[in-house]
Amino acid sequence: MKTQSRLEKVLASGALAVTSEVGPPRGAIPEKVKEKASLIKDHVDAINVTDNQTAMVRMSSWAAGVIIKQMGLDPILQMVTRDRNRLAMQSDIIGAYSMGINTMMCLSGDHVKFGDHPMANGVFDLDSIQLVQAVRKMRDEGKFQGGADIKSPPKMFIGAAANPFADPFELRVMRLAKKIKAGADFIQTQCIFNLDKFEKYMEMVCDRGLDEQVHLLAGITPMKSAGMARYMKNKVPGMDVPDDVIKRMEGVSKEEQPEEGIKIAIESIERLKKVKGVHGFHIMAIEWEEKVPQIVEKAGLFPRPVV
Amino acid sequence: MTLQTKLSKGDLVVLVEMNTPKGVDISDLVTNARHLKSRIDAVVIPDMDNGVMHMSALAGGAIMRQQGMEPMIHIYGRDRNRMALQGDMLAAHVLGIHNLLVVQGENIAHGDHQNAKPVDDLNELDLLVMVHSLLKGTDLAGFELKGKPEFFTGYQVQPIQDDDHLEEEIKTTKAKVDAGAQYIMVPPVFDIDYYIQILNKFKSLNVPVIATVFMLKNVGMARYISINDPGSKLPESLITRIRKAKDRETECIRIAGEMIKELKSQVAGIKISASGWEDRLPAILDCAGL
Amino acid sequence: MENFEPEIVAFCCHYCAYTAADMAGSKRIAYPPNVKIIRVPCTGKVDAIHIMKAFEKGADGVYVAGCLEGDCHFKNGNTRAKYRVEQVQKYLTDLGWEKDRVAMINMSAGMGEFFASTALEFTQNIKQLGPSPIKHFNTDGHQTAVS
Amino acid sequence: MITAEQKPLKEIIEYISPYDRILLVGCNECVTVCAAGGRKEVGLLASALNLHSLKQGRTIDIKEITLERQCDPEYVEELVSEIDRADAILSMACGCGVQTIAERYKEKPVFPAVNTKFMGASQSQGIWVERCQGCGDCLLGITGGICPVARCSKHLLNGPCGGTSDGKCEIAPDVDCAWCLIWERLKALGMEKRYEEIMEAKDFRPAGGGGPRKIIREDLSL
Amino acid sequence: MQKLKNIQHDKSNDRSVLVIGGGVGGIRAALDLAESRRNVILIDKSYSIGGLMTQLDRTFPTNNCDLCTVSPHLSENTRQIHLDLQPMTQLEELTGEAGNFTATLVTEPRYIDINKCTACGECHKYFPEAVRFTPGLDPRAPTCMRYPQATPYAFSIDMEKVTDIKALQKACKADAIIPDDVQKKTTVEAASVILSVGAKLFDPAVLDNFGGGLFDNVVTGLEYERIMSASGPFQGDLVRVSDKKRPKKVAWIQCVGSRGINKADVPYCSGVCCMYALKEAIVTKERFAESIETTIFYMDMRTYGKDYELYYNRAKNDYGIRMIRCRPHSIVEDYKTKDLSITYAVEEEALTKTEEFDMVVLSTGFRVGQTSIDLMARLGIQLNPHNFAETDHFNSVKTSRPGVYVCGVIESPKDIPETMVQASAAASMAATDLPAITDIPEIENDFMPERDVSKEEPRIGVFICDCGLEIGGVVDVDKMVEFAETRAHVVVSQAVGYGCSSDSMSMIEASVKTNNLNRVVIGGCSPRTHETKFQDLMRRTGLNKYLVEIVNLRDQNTWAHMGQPKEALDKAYKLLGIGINGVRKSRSLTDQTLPMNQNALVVGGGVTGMTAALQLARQGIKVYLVERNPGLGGLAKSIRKTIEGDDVGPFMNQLIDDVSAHENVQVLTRSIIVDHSGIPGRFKTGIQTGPRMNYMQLDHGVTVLATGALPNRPDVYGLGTHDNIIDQLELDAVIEDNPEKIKAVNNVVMIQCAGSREPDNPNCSRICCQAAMKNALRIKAINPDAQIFILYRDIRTYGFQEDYYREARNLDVKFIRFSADNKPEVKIENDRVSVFVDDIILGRKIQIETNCLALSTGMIADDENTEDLSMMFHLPRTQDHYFLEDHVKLRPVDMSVRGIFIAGTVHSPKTIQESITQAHAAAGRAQTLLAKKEINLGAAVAKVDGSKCAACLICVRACPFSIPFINEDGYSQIDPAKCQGCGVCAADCPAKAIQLLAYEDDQIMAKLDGLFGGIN
Repeated sequence: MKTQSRLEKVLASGALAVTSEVGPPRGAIPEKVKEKASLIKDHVDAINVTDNQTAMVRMSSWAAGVIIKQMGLDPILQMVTRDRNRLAMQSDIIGAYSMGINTMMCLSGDHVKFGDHPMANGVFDLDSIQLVQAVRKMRDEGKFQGGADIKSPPKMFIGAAANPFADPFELRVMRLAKKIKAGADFIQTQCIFNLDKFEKYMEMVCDRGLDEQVHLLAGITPMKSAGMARYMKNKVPGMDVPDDVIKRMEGVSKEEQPEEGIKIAIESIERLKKVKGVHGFHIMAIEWEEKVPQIVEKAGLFPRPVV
Repeated sequence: MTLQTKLSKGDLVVLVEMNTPKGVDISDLVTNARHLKSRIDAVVIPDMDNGVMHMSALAGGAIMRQQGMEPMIHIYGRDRNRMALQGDMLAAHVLGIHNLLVVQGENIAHGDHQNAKPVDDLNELDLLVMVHSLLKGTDLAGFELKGKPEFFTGYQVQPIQDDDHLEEEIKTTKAKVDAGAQYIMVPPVFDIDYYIQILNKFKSLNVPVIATVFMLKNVGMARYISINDPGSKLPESLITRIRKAKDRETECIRIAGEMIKELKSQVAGIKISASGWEDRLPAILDCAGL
Repeated sequence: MENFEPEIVAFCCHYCAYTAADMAGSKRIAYPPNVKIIRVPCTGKVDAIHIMKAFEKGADGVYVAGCLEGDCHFKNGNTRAKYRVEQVQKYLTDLGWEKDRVAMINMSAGMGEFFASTALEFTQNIKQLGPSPIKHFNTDGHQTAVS
Repeated sequence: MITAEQKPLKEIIEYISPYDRILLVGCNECVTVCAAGGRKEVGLLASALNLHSLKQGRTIDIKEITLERQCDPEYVEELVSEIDRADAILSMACGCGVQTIAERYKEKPVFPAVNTKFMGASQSQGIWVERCQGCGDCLLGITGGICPVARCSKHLLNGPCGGTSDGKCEIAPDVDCAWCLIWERLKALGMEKRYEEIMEAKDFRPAGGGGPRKIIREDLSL
Repeated sequence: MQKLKNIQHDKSNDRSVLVIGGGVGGIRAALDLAESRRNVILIDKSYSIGGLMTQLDRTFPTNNCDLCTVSPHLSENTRQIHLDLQPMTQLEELTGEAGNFTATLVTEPRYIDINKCTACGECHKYFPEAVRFTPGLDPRAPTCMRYPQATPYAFSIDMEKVTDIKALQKACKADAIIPDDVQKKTTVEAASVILSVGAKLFDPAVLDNFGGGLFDNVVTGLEYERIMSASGPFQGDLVRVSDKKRPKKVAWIQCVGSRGINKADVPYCSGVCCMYALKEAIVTKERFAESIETTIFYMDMRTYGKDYELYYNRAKNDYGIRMIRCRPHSIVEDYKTKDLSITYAVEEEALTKTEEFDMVVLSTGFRVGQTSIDLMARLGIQLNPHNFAETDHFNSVKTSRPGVYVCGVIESPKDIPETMVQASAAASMAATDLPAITDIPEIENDFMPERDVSKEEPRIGVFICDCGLEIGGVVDVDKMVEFAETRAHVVVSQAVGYGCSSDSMSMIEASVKTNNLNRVVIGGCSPRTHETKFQDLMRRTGLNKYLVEIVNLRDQNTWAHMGQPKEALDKAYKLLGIGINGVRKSRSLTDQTLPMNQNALVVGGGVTGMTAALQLARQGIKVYLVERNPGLGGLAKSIRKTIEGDDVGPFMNQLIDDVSAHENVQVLTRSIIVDHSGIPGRFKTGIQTGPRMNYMQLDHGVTVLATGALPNRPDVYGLGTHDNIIDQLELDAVIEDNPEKIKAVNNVVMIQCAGSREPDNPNCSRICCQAAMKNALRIKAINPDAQIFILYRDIRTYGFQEDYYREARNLDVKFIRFSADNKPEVKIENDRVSVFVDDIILGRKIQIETNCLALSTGMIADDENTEDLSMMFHLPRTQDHYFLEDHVKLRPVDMSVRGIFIAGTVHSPKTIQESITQAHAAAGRAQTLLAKKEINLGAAVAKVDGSKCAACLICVRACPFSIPFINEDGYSQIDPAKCQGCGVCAADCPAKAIQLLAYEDDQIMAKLDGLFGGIN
């Protein structure tokens, strides 16, 4: 075991891991964090706490993470390289670790253009791979980026993201390899709707033997409506929603669409369970956290193992 | 990657047709080719196309090779006997020209040297036999060659006049495939749906099918084709479309581009013929998203 | 304001608009004498500065008249002129002037009537807009450019 | 070249409104080439400013002059004969030119008439695109001749983010994803392996992180 | 003062063409030949050339005063090398044969040395009697010019009427009087002869019913022209002869002396009177007063020319000119008021009416005078029954004597454009008797060396024309002169009358020299028409031709603002200000030249295209003949017979054989034009040719467009729905191929104007009336019992076609008129075709059952094709899609783009013979260009100042012709020989490093300053 991370333990046990996420509120409302986290507390192994998601200002992820930690749950600290330079990021990491947070995700983050501060300067002092590398260096070598030793290095279980669907497709596996090489212990993927393509991707992942080197959690998002499906297809960069999925959503009445979306999510999990290299699921129920337990249960992932 | 390997892998190939000059000034040929270098797979060099005397395709192919591009040259039996043809084929190999397209030479009466004497020593089938023989290292007289040439040889289908003719043409083409044609090139049809039907029929011959997109240039030319070549099914709506366009030339480029877009998923390759307007080929490729 | 007679400069291309103006004359089609033509080989020659300077020197309105679109003797001089006119319109807007004091007009050599009717229309438009903002009325009713 | 774009007229007018005699200085280098501050633009701006002041019922005296290069003191020296007859200087050069003038003529206010934009290349007539951010440590040799620092919206050094679709950047459909371009280029060059190497965190000192940069060529300096 | 230059005949090309008659036709023919570097002797029996046209006031359809448009043609310096003008000269005898004639010429004494005469007019002050100036109206001086721009510009004396020679000699300050001047006889060698003596106008004095010659206020059409003319007896004021008062009611009576009703009449139609009556009526309203009532009494309105129907419609609808279809019986004059009353029958109401008019104009037509008949006898050429020159039915300029050609009205009645066409055709034919054009070497112009004025202070001369009343009648020329005087650097400012007349030109020339001027401003008409002329003047004075500025005071000022003289004067000041300021900044410039490509491209392989191609080929010119169909022949191939009875087939076959066999003609059938570029003299045209559309580029110097029109197939009167309903073309074939069928018909009905003179095809198709006559007469010949009904709106058998109309009437062909709003109806019942028509004369509807209904469908423009070509060649078209020539009167086969000519039915509908004539004309005009070895590109080219250039590439990218490049010195370079002079680069250059010469920025700024009263 590299860390004390519960997620690491679940994964090491060979069980399929389940994670989900909580978006911190846009205000000093700790209750909101607690409320969201308690909705899913029994059904997941760890909870991602997003970092100024969609480039909108929110409560800082490590603060929200601490609240969740204080609830006795296991937060995954997300950190984007957009908002902080390497000094700030390293200081936040040791700060979070000091508060008991031992699992994190390294991301580059959505571009400021999309958020509520388009006039802000994106920092991007490091990119996501360099951040993975930096966290690993802190943990394994006990060194800061500047080369100085860390007294009591943070032992973080390091996650990174992968989008199997963005262009160029052939680069996707190589990029995953790069993240693993940089030190990623687990990977959470972008929401998967095009299962065929994802399976092809996983084949390539396995061909390179990467499934042996990393734990990959497949991203699952239940869709509330056909409108949302279309939106994801057309407006969200790097998202691949096949037409038959949209057709399927459109094929049922408006009232039945949420149910259909959940059905699709469950079917996806069922199918992906069989895919080699998939070690768990990351369920992103955007503003729909209350449905996570239902999905987890119906997909046969409940109860969660105790480690 | 050579044309042959690309076709065998199932990748779409894009070819353009470029005529050699009537004269020795090759600057336009070279310039036009350079502008297309990275965007196409091969340049088709007709040999005295339509019976009009030009610099020989062999030289055109060699020039393309010098420019680092892959040439494909026309061969036919109208102007040369089996001696000249075999000699030229050996030369072609040595000059780096490995793609051949067997075509039917246009009637001399339609060309610019109407008093010339047609040779017609070999017909299209004979030509394929001849190529086959050379590939095996033997000439048509049965003598062994010192060193075997390598060719990738195709057959140019005749313009389709009507459905009956189509059936007949498929038969003759099949004979060519049996004789060794490794791909076939189908002449242009302007009604896309109808063209796709035709192309599909040729696909049954199990060799790569290359479609031809012929660039219209103005209403007069479209009208001429619609009247004189009913088999090319040029719809009246296309003429109206050009007439109504604010910039007719751009519209013609767009039409060619759109045809390519529609065809590219249906065939193994596309040959674009701009017939003298080779400087517009990059624009056509842009419109076609190639 | 009623007796305000605007001074209008028309940059006309030799091949179309200038010929159309001659044609209007030879057909004796009247149009306002306010329009004064400066001949250019092609409207593509008309620089934004020429238009700006015309205003600076006292023009109340300026238009550039070239061949019909797609019919330029020099391929696309008239479309370039159109963009330059738009550039000046932007300048004028930024300066708080009416952008309609400058216009691009297209006509063929044979359109004498059109030349006259546009000259009339443009003159009327400028009359509506009143004198150029740089002109000030003196007490005797004459306008002078302050320069 | 350094690219620039004329400032909104309103802003320029505000700058110069207190003055009657303006020296309007263009530059015959980059800003001419990017059509922001050459002789022609100088003429147009002068004309626009004249129109504005005439509308106000006053006249201003604008002297137009275009220097060979505004970022060289020797050329800037050419303004000496004009400087006394001006209340203010309006420069249409890039920030370097404006500062060179300001440094030389300390007694006169100098105002920029253009916004200096970026180091760019001309893509086609009338379109200029950013190509270099002067990071001081050129990576082009390993990125197939395409700069991720200047052309990736997130300056990513290790590959495209997850927002790429159809080879375009997530920020706008008309922006090419730099990493897609790099990848295509590396493939074409047979240098795919390059991509797999992790590019270490960049040292930002040569990029200006260490304060205003300077190049000293001792062999040339006097 | 203008001198008649002594001709230095080029030795290797010493055979000339003798042109007899100096009217517009003769002048056009002579100039075409001279421009093609052929030597020409132009003789005219009058003392100055110009003929009838110079007496006209304005000509339709532009209603221009055409004096000024003709006059630039008369005195272009460069042409004088080849043109020998001999006024007061007649042909006495012509011996020899084509290629080798000897002509004996007799020149009458002028009694004035034209090299000395300054045309000051002193002599006529002292001897104002005797010589008539204007026919019938204006007795004037013995030494008198017929119009202000007379050529040669000198007086002449009728010595018989001079009483005191000494006094006359004394009066002449120039010492130009030669009292003992005698008749001279000379012989000249000529390869061919062109006869262009025109015809006389009918003198209505012989008609007692119209009081011609007796009543003051009854005038002929020509007299009416003179009355309205600025150079006429009343200085351009329209007044009655009797009391000099403005008439309120004017009537025109058509066909006076023509179309054979009265005993003195000729049987043919004079062809032009309908149009000139319409024109006079319109001009009356336009120029004098809207309120003048104008009425035209006519039999058939024969507006059969190009766009003439539209002019007719305008006259009726826009000007409210009253049209009465009736031939008035007589005119009666009130002896006191001199008012006139006309009695006429109203057709529809079957009653007579009498109406009062202030003035009556008799539209008199042409007839051949005895002197012309004698001359033709001396020339040994045959006459037709009407005493006009008999010509070949397939070549209207070829007479019975080889080598002698005719043009203009002496061949048949015709208007100015047709005369111009025939003149060019005759010139082209005459040239075939000379060595091929390609064999003639070029002679250099030798102007004096140019003076360098770059270091001089500007010294500007301003010369302002009054142009008769055209300028001076609206604005005060003296005031303009005063205004110009006050401008800086203006040394001379003066009025010059007709600035383009030779005396004014000489005066300006002299002024430039005496005042040491270095810049000139001419205030006059449009630089488009007159710039070259004044540029030549500059060159003669030793100044660069770009140091003159033409201020357009007429076309763009007085013509447009005639109703606002005050404002027009103010505008004139400003325009002069622009001109003076502009010229001050003018610089000496050098023209760029390129070698001429001497190939021709002929588009269209019909009768017209083939004729043009062959004509050019025979002059040694390489011709590409491009035809879109598989074979040559065009529409004419489907016509069997002409109205004269000639077989078209054999003629066409011969033509096709000749064209195909000619070594200089490259026939390209199945060929479509797809692109076109270049400049006149160096065109490049791309074609797709052959069954497989092979692309080819042709290099050529000129283009002749002869793509023809289409036979109209309108969906009217059941055409195409029944076998017995056919068009005239089909009928023509039936008559020829199946006479049995014709023998079986009983009732034949022809409906005229089927699909013509309709809103969607507004013009007259011109050919249908004669086609109907032709076919009717042929049916009658086969089947004399056949009843033939021709349903018509107006019968338009112009010229000698009237003979066939008369013959048809004599053979009892029934003519039934209908109006546009009450057309015949065709009904098919039980497979039988019936036509219902309102007979206006009978006043009831009649039914005709027919087994042959022939529709006269005429022609329609090939819209799709002319549209395509107009886009590629940048050519204008008419509303009904025919090509629009450069000048509808004077340049009928030239297009606005130099080097492009049109001929045949692509111009407008016409017969085979007319198409052939136009083909010859186009070939002739093309030769004027091809004869030059060099193309002048002018001086307006872009020039780069390398020291300012930032090498930004903007010009390289902006140039529409890709001419600029960055040279090895690192700045943009523009090849002046390739630059087209549009100025796009100059306007786009961000460093202001490029200037377009002749349109430099400082010149444009100076012009703006001039407009706004500033000095620069």
